[in-house]
Formats: sequence, C-alpha cells, structure tokens
Amino acid sequence: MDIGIIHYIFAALVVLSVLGILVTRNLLYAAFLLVLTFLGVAGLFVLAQADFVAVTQLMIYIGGVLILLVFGIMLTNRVAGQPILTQLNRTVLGVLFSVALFASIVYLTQGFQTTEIVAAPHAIQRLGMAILTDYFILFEIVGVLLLVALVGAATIARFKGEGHG
Amino acid sequence: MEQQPTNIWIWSAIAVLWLLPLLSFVIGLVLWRKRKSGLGKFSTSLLAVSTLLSWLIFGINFGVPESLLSLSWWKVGTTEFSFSLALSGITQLLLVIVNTVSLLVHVYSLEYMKDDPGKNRYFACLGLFTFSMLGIVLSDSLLLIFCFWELVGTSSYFLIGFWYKKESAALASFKAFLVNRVGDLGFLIGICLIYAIFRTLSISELQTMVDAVQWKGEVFNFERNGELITSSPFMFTVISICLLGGAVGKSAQFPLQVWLPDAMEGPTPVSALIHAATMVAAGIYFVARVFFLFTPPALFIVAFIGAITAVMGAVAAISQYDIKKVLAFSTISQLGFMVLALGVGGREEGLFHLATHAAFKAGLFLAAGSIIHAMHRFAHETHAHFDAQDMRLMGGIKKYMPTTFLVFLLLALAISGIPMFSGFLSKDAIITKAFSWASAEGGVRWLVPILALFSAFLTAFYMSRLVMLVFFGSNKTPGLGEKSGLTENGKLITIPLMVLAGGSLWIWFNWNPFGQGSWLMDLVATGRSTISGLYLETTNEIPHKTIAIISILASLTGVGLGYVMYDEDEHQTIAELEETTTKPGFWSELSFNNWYLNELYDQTVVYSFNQLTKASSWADRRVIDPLINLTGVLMVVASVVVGWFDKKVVDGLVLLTVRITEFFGNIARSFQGGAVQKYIAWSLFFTLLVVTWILIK
Amino acid sequence: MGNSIYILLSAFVFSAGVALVLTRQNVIAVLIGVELVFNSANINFVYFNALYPERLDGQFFALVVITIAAAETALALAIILKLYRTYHTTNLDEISSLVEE
Amino acid sequence: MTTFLFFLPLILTNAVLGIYAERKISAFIQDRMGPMETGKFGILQTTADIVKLIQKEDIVPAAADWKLFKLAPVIIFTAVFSGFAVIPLSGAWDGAGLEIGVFYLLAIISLDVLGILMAGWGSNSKFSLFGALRSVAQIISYEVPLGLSVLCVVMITQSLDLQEISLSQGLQSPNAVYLFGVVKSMDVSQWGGVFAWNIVQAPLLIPVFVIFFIASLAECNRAPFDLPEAESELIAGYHTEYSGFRWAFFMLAEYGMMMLVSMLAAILFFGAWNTPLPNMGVVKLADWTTGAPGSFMSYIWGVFWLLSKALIGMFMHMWIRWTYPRLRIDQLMNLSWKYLTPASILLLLLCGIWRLWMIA
Repeated sequence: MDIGIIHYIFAALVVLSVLGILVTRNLLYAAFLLVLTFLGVAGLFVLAQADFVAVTQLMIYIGGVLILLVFGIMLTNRVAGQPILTQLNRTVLGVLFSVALFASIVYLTQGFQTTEIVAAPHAIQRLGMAILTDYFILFEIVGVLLLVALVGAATIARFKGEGHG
Repeated sequence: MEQQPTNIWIWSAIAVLWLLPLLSFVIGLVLWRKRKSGLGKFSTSLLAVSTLLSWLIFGINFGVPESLLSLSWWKVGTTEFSFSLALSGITQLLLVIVNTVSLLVHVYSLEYMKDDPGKNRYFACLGLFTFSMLGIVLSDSLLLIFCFWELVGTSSYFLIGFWYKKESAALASFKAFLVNRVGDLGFLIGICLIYAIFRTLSISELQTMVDAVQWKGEVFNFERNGELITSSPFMFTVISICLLGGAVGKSAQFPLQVWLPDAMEGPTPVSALIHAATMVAAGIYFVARVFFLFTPPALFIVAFIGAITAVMGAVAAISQYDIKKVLAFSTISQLGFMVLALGVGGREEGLFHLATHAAFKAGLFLAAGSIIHAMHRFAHETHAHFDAQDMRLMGGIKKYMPTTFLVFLLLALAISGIPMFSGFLSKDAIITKAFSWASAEGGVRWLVPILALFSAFLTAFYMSRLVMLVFFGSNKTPGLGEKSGLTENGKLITIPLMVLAGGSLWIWFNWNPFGQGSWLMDLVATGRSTISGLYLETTNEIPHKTIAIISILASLTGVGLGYVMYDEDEHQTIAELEETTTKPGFWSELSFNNWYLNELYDQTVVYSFNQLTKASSWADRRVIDPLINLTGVLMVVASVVVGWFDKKVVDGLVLLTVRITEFFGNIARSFQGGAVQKYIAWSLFFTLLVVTWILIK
Repeated sequence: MGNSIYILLSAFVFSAGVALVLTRQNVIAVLIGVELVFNSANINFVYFNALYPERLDGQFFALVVITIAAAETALALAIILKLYRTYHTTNLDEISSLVEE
Repeated sequence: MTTFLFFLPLILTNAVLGIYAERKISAFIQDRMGPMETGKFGILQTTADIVKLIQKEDIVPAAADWKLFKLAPVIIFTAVFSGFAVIPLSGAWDGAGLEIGVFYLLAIISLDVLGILMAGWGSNSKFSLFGALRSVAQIISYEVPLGLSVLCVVMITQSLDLQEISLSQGLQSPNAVYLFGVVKSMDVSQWGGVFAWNIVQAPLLIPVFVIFFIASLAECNRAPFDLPEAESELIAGYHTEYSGFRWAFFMLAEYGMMMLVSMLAAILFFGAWNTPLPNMGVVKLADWTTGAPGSFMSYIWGVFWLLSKALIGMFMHMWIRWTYPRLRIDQLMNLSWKYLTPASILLLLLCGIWRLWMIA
C-alpha cells in the first residue's frame, strides 16, 4: 500500500470533517466531527513517525477534551428536544479574514523545502529519556500547570449556594 | 566660681527627696476619685522619708560651699539650655523648711481631712505642690524656676479651689491665679531681659558675671563669653523691678496682695503650708537668690513696697472677725516685713525671718485650723448652723482646748516679737538693719524703719486681740453649755502644733534670747558681690541695744493695748452679728475692707476693662460689622458677575472639550464593547496588515 | 515546488479555526475553533520533527501543547459554566459586561 | 490483518457464548436452572435470541437525532473491536505491532465513551441521557486508576509493547527470571510457566491487579458498577431506546469489552499466551505446552492459553456481577477518587522503587 495514498486519505478526512464543522450550526455535530478531525490528524501523526503523540492525541483530545466539550454543551444548553444550534455572526468578515489568512500562509510557506520522512527507530524510548532529562523542567512545569488548572477549574465551576444556580 | 566636686550621694539623695512627692502625686492621679483607699498615709510616709533626707543633707552638707549639678536639657540652634540644680546654704535651709512644714501639714491633714470625700485628690495636690516647691528651691536656671513657679501656682489653684463646688472657693482660686499672672508677666519679661543681656539663665553663671562686673562711673562693664559688654545701671534696675514683679505676685505684696485673703477659702492646712509658710515665701526666696542683681534704686522700691505692705496688712488684720482672715493679713504683713528686709539690704535678715515665720505662722494656721475643726465638729454634733471661723462666736476656748491654747499663745508671742521667741530675733534683726540703712542715706528712707516699727506694734496688737477674743472671756458659741461642747483634737493634730510651737522658741536660732541675729544668717550668706555693693555705701551702725529696746517696747505696747481693749466681753446675738459686720467708723471700715483695695481695683482696673470691652464691642458692631457686610455685598455682586462668566464662557469651553472628548471617546469605545470576537477580529486584521506589508515588501 | 501536504493542512485547519472563532456566537463553538488552532500547530510541530528524525523537540512540544490544551479546555469550560450560571446564555455577544447585571 | 480476521468471529462467538454462560452462571448462583427449553440445556437460547433480534424492526424514535442515534452503536463496537488490533495471540502472531500497544489500548477504550454519549444524546430521552452521562463520568473516573495500574506493569516490564510484555513472561524472556523477583540466587528462567508470570515475578503487582480488576469492571459498566444501566433507576441507561439489531451491537460491544479487558489482564499479569505449567526437571511441561517457536503448535497453544485465561477472567466478571449488589453513585465516585487513585499512585511509586532495587 502506498504510504502517500494513506496520507491523502487522512488529509481528506481532516479537510472534510473541518469543512463539516465550518458548515454545520449544530454544536454536537461539530463536536463529533471534531473527533474525525482529531482521528485524521492522529493518523497523520502516525505517518509522521510520531506514534506516541498520535496516541496521546487520541487519549487526551478524544478521551478528555472532547468529552469535556460535549459535557459543556450539554450543561450549558436547555435540553428541549431541539438540536443545539449556534448563531452565526460576521460571517462574511470571518470567512474573508480566514481565507486571507490561509492564502497568506500558503503564499508565505511556498517553496519550503520538503524532504522525505524517514523512520525514526526507538522513538518512544528516546522520547521517554528526553522527557526525563532534556525537557525535565518543562515536563514538571507542565505537570504543575495541569494541577493548577484542574484545581482552578474545580474551584471556578463549583456551585456556590443558591444565588447563582 | 569655685566648683565643688559633685557629690553623687548628696545629689541622688536630693533626687530621691525631690521625686518622692511627685510619686505621691502620680499615685494620687491614679486614685483620684477613689474614696476608700487611703493615699494620705502613703503620701505622709513618702514625705517623712523626704524630710529625713533633707535633714540629713542639711546636717552633712552644713557649711559646704555651693555645688552645682548641670544636665543638658534642650537645645535651640547652638543655644543650649541646661537643667541645672544648685545646692547652697539657702537651698538647704529651704529644703528643710519646705519638707518639714509639708510633713507636719500632711500629718495634720490625716486627721483634718479624714472625712472629706476628695482626700486622695487633696494629698495628690499636696504632693504636686511639694514637688514643685522643691523644684523652685533647687533650680539654678531661671527658666526652670519659672516652670516650677507656674507649677506651684497651679497646685495652689487646685488647693484653693479644693472645694470647687463652693462658689466662693472657685472664684478665689480664679482670683489667685489671675493676680499671680500679673506678677508673673513681670517675671517673664525679666527673664527675657536677662537672657538678652547675659545670654544665660543660670543664676550661678549670672553671679559669676556679676562678680567680675566693673563699675565705670556711669556704666557697667562685664565679660560675656570672652567679650566685654557695657550696660547701664538703669537696665539692671528695670530687670530687678521685673523680677520683683514675680515676687510681688507670689508673695502677695502691695499692690497685688488682694488674692491672699481670698485664698483662705482653701482647707486650713493648705493655708498653713502654701499661703503662710512656703509658696508665699517663694517670692522672698527668689528675690534673695537674685539679690545680687538688684541696684540701689530697685532696692529702694523694694523696701517701700515691703514697708507699705507690712503696714497695710497689719492695719487690715486689726478689724477682721474671721480668724483665718486675721492670720492671712498677718501673713501679708510679715511678708512685707521680709521684703522690707531685702529692700534695706538685709538679705540674710529677710531669709531668717522667712524661716522663723514659716514655723510660727504655719503653727498659727494649724492651731486656728484646730479650733475651726473643733467648732465644725461641734456644729455638726449639735446640728447648729453658724460660721465656725467667726471669732465673735468663740471665746473662752482655753478651757476646752488647753493644748491648742498653749500652743497658740506661744506662737502669738513669737509673732508679736516678744523676747525668748524666734520672732523677736528675726524682727529685731530686720528693724536694726532698716535703721542703719535709713541713717546711712537719710531723708525719706527714715519712713521705712518707722513703718516697720509701727507694723510690729500693730502685729502685737492684733495678735493679742485675737488671743483675747478666742481664748479668754466667756464662750459665745450658740448652744454651748458648760458640760458638753468643744473638745481637744486628736494627736495627729496636736503633735504638729507642738512641734511648730517648739520650733518658735529662741533657742534654735540663738543662745541669747536678746542676741543679735542667728547662725542661720551666716549659713545663707553667700559672701559674693552684688550690684548694689558696687556703689560706695556707708552704713551707720546704730546700737543694737537701743533698737532692741524700742522694738520690745513697741511689741509690749501692742500686746498690752490689745489685752486692755478686748478684755471686756462683747455680747452679741447671732442676729446682731449678721446685721453688723464691723464697727462703724472710717478707720474701722478701711481696715476691715483691706483699704478698699478690692473695690479700688473693681473701680479702676476692672471698670476700665469693662469700658474697654464695651467700647470694642461697640466698635465691633458699628464699625467692623458694617464693613464686613459691605464686603459681603460686594462679594455677592462680584460673584454674580463671575458666575455669569463662568456659566457662559468657562462652562462653554469645558463643554466644548467634553463634546470633543465624547466624540473621540465614542469612536474609541466602539473598538471595545466587551465583544471578545471583535477584539480577535481587530488583532487579526492588523496581523494581516503586517503580513500584507511583508508581502508587498 | 508546492507545499507539503502537512503545511497546507495545517494552514487550512488554522484558518478554519480562526473562522470558527470569528463567526460563531456560541462560546463552545469558539472553543472548538481554538482546539482546531491548537491542532494545526501540532501538525506543524510533528511534521517538522519528522524532517529531523534524530531530534525529538517537535514531538515533545506537541505533547506540551496537547497537555496545555487539555488544561485550557478544563478551565475554559469551568469559566463557561460559570458564565452560563451568571448570564443564562452562552452567546458571546450577550456576554459583554464585566459586572453582573 | 490476520488478527482482524481472527477477532471478528471471535467477538461474535464470544457474545453468543458469553450471554449463554452468563445466564447459566447466574442461574447456578441463584440456584435455579436458567434457560432449558431451546436445545439441550437451552444451548440454542442465545442463537434464538439473535435470530429474534435480527428480525425485529429497526426503530428510531421520532424525536431522536437519527444520525447520532444510528451511528452510536457502530462507534462503540468499532472502538472495542479496534482495541483487539494490538493483542498478540502467540509468540509469532502479534497484532499490529505498535511500540505503544498498551497506551493505544487505553486510548481506544476511552473512545467508546463517545459512542455512549452519542447514544445517550441521540436517543433524546432523559433515561438515555442520564445513563450516558453517568456512564461517561464513571468510565473517565475509572480510567485514572486503570491507567495507573497499567503503568505499574509498564514500569516493571519497561515496555509499552504488548508483545514484549508477553515475551518477558515466559521461556522466551530476554531477561533472567528470579523466583518472586526477590531471591536473586534462584534463577527460574528455565522453569517458565507460572513462575515467569508478572504477578509472580513481581508480587507487588497483586494489589495492582486488584485495582486493575475493579477498574476494568467499571470500564465495562459491569456490576457492581452497572449504574449507567441500573434497571430500577434508568430502565436500561443509554441503550433504553435501542432495539433489535442495534441493541445487539451494544451487547456485542459489552461482551467484546469484557473479552478485551480480560485479555489485557491476562497479558499484563498472567503471562499472556504463555503456559502456566513450568518445566520441572525432566518433566518439560512448559516446553510441551508451548510448542516450538514459530511452529503451528505454538499458534494453537498460544491462542488456547490466552483464550482460557481471558475466559476465566470473564467468568470472574460474571461471578462478581451475580454476587455483589450495586453501588450508589457517590460510593462509586468515592471509591475511584478517594481510594483507588491514591492507592494506585502509591503503588506506582512502590513499583518504581521495586524496579530500581529488585530488578535493576
């Protein structure tokens, strides 16, 4: 099987799902389409020799972030049988800006030297070593950040009496 | 001056004896309103320690030259004011007098004030007084003396107005305070003048400068910090008179003696301590301290003031019926005597009389207090209402209160100048000095010894009148029978009386009852030079024996006259007493009303002040008020104009600014309406601009 | 010439994320857009890392980004819940005041 | 690919037999007969049920979001099914040889949460929604101790690759195996069998296994953690509205999940496809029950041992389900966050120390 075709298949998955997110006004659809995007991106990661990142992407984005998003959607909208829709705003402006952005990025990165992706042996082992040696401080900081964010989130979201129910 | 090595033990003992009364006052402040807890015994024991120390110092330091303790106090620029204390013969004497009398009064007060609800306040004030009086005695700096001078005045104010709920007492304390202010003004001016000329306020330094003063015919030359200063005698006279002003106020001299009789509104022990023995003597003491500054013209004035005061007080004492009033006028008279002594150059004689007078006048007051206390108690027991101080209601008391009678008799003889008592010695010394002074200069100066003799005669007279009225004859107290009635007071009252009576005997001052002067005069003599000593002065020595005989004769005449005149009983009912205050007749009324001095002041000083007040009030209402009103109207007119300008022009400008700001503000506001996405859009827009710029470039 | 598919994809995802952020009124939709932006960054990280197989910086940074994204989402959702309780809406245009009305 | 071809029928068969086994076991535990009518001992009961389910009408509630509703069972099944991709069946027959197999497995397990959410939301029924929310909360919560306990094993074996983990627990282990991992003098590398199992090599893993087992029960939404489908409260939780074929998918996924976690437990703790029988002197039980590496028999033995172990695990799941009462929701959360998670963190630390001192 040609590796290039799989590339394009995953890329197509990403593009289509992102387009779906852009088009749909249903929040839940957007959320579930986001799963597809993440899956596609994870696939691309695997192809780029980043297995660990890919699985982490699956684990955290799909298992964590997305679940949170869906919970958020469910908790902040009154369930009354209707689908949860979001209003659009400044559509023309947004589209204009993002198209311009896309165009400029594409233009600016044109001519970027692309080289063949080569397999990296024992990536996991090396990554593990790197995390606990070269990037140890950053790793710890991220850990503390996570802890702080979790405590902060729990504090913010906590119910405080009847007043704000 | 010869600086004695400072004896640390002596000075710490002085510090202790000085601060113990202050401690009593501080504790008294805490217990100010407590009725039960007895501050009295505590204060008394503190003062006993203090007194013991003062006697010890007197004994140990006897005859030792002056020593000085100087501590840095405060600084203004480069000028340093020192906290300096001096210990000399005069200081030691005064320490002993003040402490002893104060201790006796404390002991006496334990009984006398036993039932008073404010006794803690009383003892606290006594403590404050004793502390500040000792301060005056010890201080070497004029500034320090002035501070304690005022403190003494304050505590005197507290004690005169001790029964402040009684209107007369409150008014008397005001009066005493105000009259003292007049004298203190002079004192303060004097201090300022001294500083202006000598650049120092230390008495010992002043003395040192005066020691070195040179008399150059018309002017003085003296050295000040190495430079030679020339000053006229007139300046010194002015300074002397100003300093005398303080003494005149405090020592109740003519013309400021009006406050002292009124001060008798305070408790009798207070009168004994403050208004007979110590505070009023402070003026004498102070003049004695700065005596070296006085010029002959100033001393002349001093002598006449003393003489006039002595005679006026004695005359006023003759016709009083209030036993304390008699003693008060007597005090004025005796103080006049002392001032007279100073004026005739008899610094030592004056201080000697101060010492003897302190003993017998304190004793007289305390004895009078004993009688009043007994009368009060009697009035209280019989539920009668009468004036416990009116002599006309007394009589024959010697039967009821033999101890008091005996003591009073001794003290009366002492003050009358009868030989064998201290009063004779000191008075005789003063009169002798006055005669020799007068004979040296002659002229109008002869009036002084004559007035002194006259007042000595009057003193004997009114004292015998007092004794006759109070102790002899039949008793006239309403409701007093043969069996029930007045009784002798307790030991706490009689023992101080006996001590003071004992202190009035001749033996303590001179072995010879007819002798001249006393060893005390040698003790207080400084031997330093004085300004007046610069003038060549000849003194005619008049034989002492002659003077002594004359003065004894004057005293005996007074006593005899008094005995003869008041031997008869005057029977009057209370109703009659209330109708007649005094016997009719010009001299009688003049005497009774103290020469109408109060009325004179009312008519002149107070009246003119009132007139001035009225005039200024009128000016205020008729002149100043219209002016202010006019200004007001003008302001209103101006403000209307300004208001129009403000509203139309200034506000217009401000509004213009506001509108412009609002315009731009609205534009700026539209960028940030709280819509997060707008912010993002804008930031993106500018990012794109940058990208575009990069692309174009 | 031409761009690598990764870069193109990254640019596309990024632009789409921005479009979502700009046009959606619902906070959660905006959050989805933000996640897309994060992911586009990750694509780049991983891709550039793949070009230098002996290094692992890109992968590690992708991991950090993912972690931070998780933390960010948790916090953002907590804030959104609070906002919803306060304003009873998740419409961003209606949430424009700093004080509670 | 071959793994896929093997596992698809396995899952189907497993569901059929599993449901029958569950009925019979529950009947045994409750001292009754269970299904008896269809076939001998009611052996065809499940088959009959499947036939019935397939024939049933595919009902989509009118108010439901049909896209999500229809997609949900597929997603769940797909998630479970793709989890099997990394399971090694024998020494030579490994799955998708990912370096990060265990990690991948955990990630995939968490994917089925999405399907549950879709089902719950798509059904547009409050029972479904509550069931889904509860289920998701439960699965996410128990993923923490599950992941940590797996990490303990990973720490001990120093690998994320399931095949490597499997290999290290048998005769083919690259490292020397000591008795209980402690007694350095007793090299039991040649014994193989049960002595090479992780849980014997490192006895510290026994409590880790307990945590893993409890967490895996919760992951499968099995009793006593079957709150998401507590009949007395929520009818049937997130699959209340489903019927017929789609409902069958849920059953399939549930039993597939049981199979998966049981296999994972077997691989991580109980020697994977290795034989439990050790070589004892001349009696080379281990060699006899393993087969020469690469030979056909080795495939057969490997699959046999792994399946046996997994089936024992499934039996334990059922056993517990019919023995213990259901937990309350707060007890459930308490258990996860206040007891299992701290305990597993502590064990993780201990495992690290064990690894440093006992093995290195």
